[in-house]
Amino acid sequence: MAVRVQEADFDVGAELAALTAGNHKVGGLGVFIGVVRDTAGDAAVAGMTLEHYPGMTERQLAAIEAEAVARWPIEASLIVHRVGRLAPGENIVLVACASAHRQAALDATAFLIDWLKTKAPFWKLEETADGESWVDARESDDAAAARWRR
Amino acid sequence: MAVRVQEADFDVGAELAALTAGNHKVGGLGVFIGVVRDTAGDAAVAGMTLEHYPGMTERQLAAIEAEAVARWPIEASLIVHRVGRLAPGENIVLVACASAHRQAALDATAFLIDWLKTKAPFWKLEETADGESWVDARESDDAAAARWRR
Amino acid sequence: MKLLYFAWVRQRIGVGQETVSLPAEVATVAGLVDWLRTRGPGYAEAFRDTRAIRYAVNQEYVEPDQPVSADDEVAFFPPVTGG
Amino acid sequence: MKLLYFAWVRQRIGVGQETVSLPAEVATVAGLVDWLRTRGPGYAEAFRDTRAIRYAVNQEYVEPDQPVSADDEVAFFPPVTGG
Repeated sequence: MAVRVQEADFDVGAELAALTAGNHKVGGLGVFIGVVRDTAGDAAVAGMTLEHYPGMTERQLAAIEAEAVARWPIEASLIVHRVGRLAPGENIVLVACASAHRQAALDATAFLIDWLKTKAPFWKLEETADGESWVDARESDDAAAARWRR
Repeated sequence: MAVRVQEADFDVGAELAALTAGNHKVGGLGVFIGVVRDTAGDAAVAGMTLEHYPGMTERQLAAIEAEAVARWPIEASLIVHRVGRLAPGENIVLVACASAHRQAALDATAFLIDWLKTKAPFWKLEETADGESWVDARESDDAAAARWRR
Repeated sequence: MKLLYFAWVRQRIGVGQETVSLPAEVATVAGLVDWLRTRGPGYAEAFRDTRAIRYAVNQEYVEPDQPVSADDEVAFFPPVTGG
Repeated sequence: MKLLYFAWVRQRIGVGQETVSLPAEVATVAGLVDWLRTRGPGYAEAFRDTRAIRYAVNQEYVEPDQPVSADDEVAFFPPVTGG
């Protein structure tokens, strides 16, 4: 179980290999990778800057991960989130969850990214031809997170 | 959109990087990796051999992928499935789905592996202390696939 | 007609594939199974409980009432367990 | 008391963090917001519509009626948009 916030890109292959190395109880690994798109609605996006709340971010990510571990039989999990300026095509976030069972791995992965989106204190400042603007929170993200409420 | 059946292992990082390279419409990448566990129920598993039906396998995998593309706005997808003898900890299958939207990427990934499990003609011969035995199909896999029926 | 057997169906029959001349009285997959059962104890054992068998004609899943003809590739196997 | 501002809250106020002496009349996060509004036009603009603001005390989400004390770290920010 690990969470990291960093400016540097992450090496997906190396991260996933390290996550399950030597653990032969793992039968399935669910992964989600968030990437910077080059459009937002109709506007072309030149890049974005990710701001966060150091300290609270790590605390919230650890709490989200602990909640996943309490709900599913997880062998290993990882959240890596980047901050700073990112160009289209660059990785934003890596979420991975390993379990003996496929369904647990997939569900826990979806849970982690859905909760992260509505609870972890990150903010996106998007660059378009109209200048810089803060991305608005989306109701669809709240709805996705609400699926997991109980 | 690609499907492959191979004896060799796959390089997860390289496969995923190639899948989305240069496509800046991608906002999320869902991934599932199936791995050989070292236990089956109470028995220790020394390894397994994956058999398949060459020709029909590729045809079924392509049909599964086409169904996913028809249901979700998918930018790119990949299924790589290994055959031959595999030891605990080795990769069995890689499924990945890239989309502009996170939910589509995650749902399509779950769909692909759920359908693959019940439709693609692969069979596992497991090695335990009691000898070799063919893995039985599981009702939970049928139930998982049935979620996507419509 | 090309016949293919996989997993324990293959093991019980003893071969993975064979080419046979389709008997005149065989019109469907189910008829083919009935005829195969008469070909020896391995076949009889493989097709003892057909609830455990899946069928494909020309690499597509079919039901037992599917018609078969001499040019077909017909496969017999247990429920799949990949992934 | 340590105050932290993020995203457009930070931009409107003009600083990311500051240390203030908690006024005697401020007992809750909502009271703190009312007091901050009086500190200048940037603050007034940042806290004009508090439906768009989220609060954390000591790095945990809280509601506006949460009590605050002089040792607390209090943060103000818009709904999060990471991932």
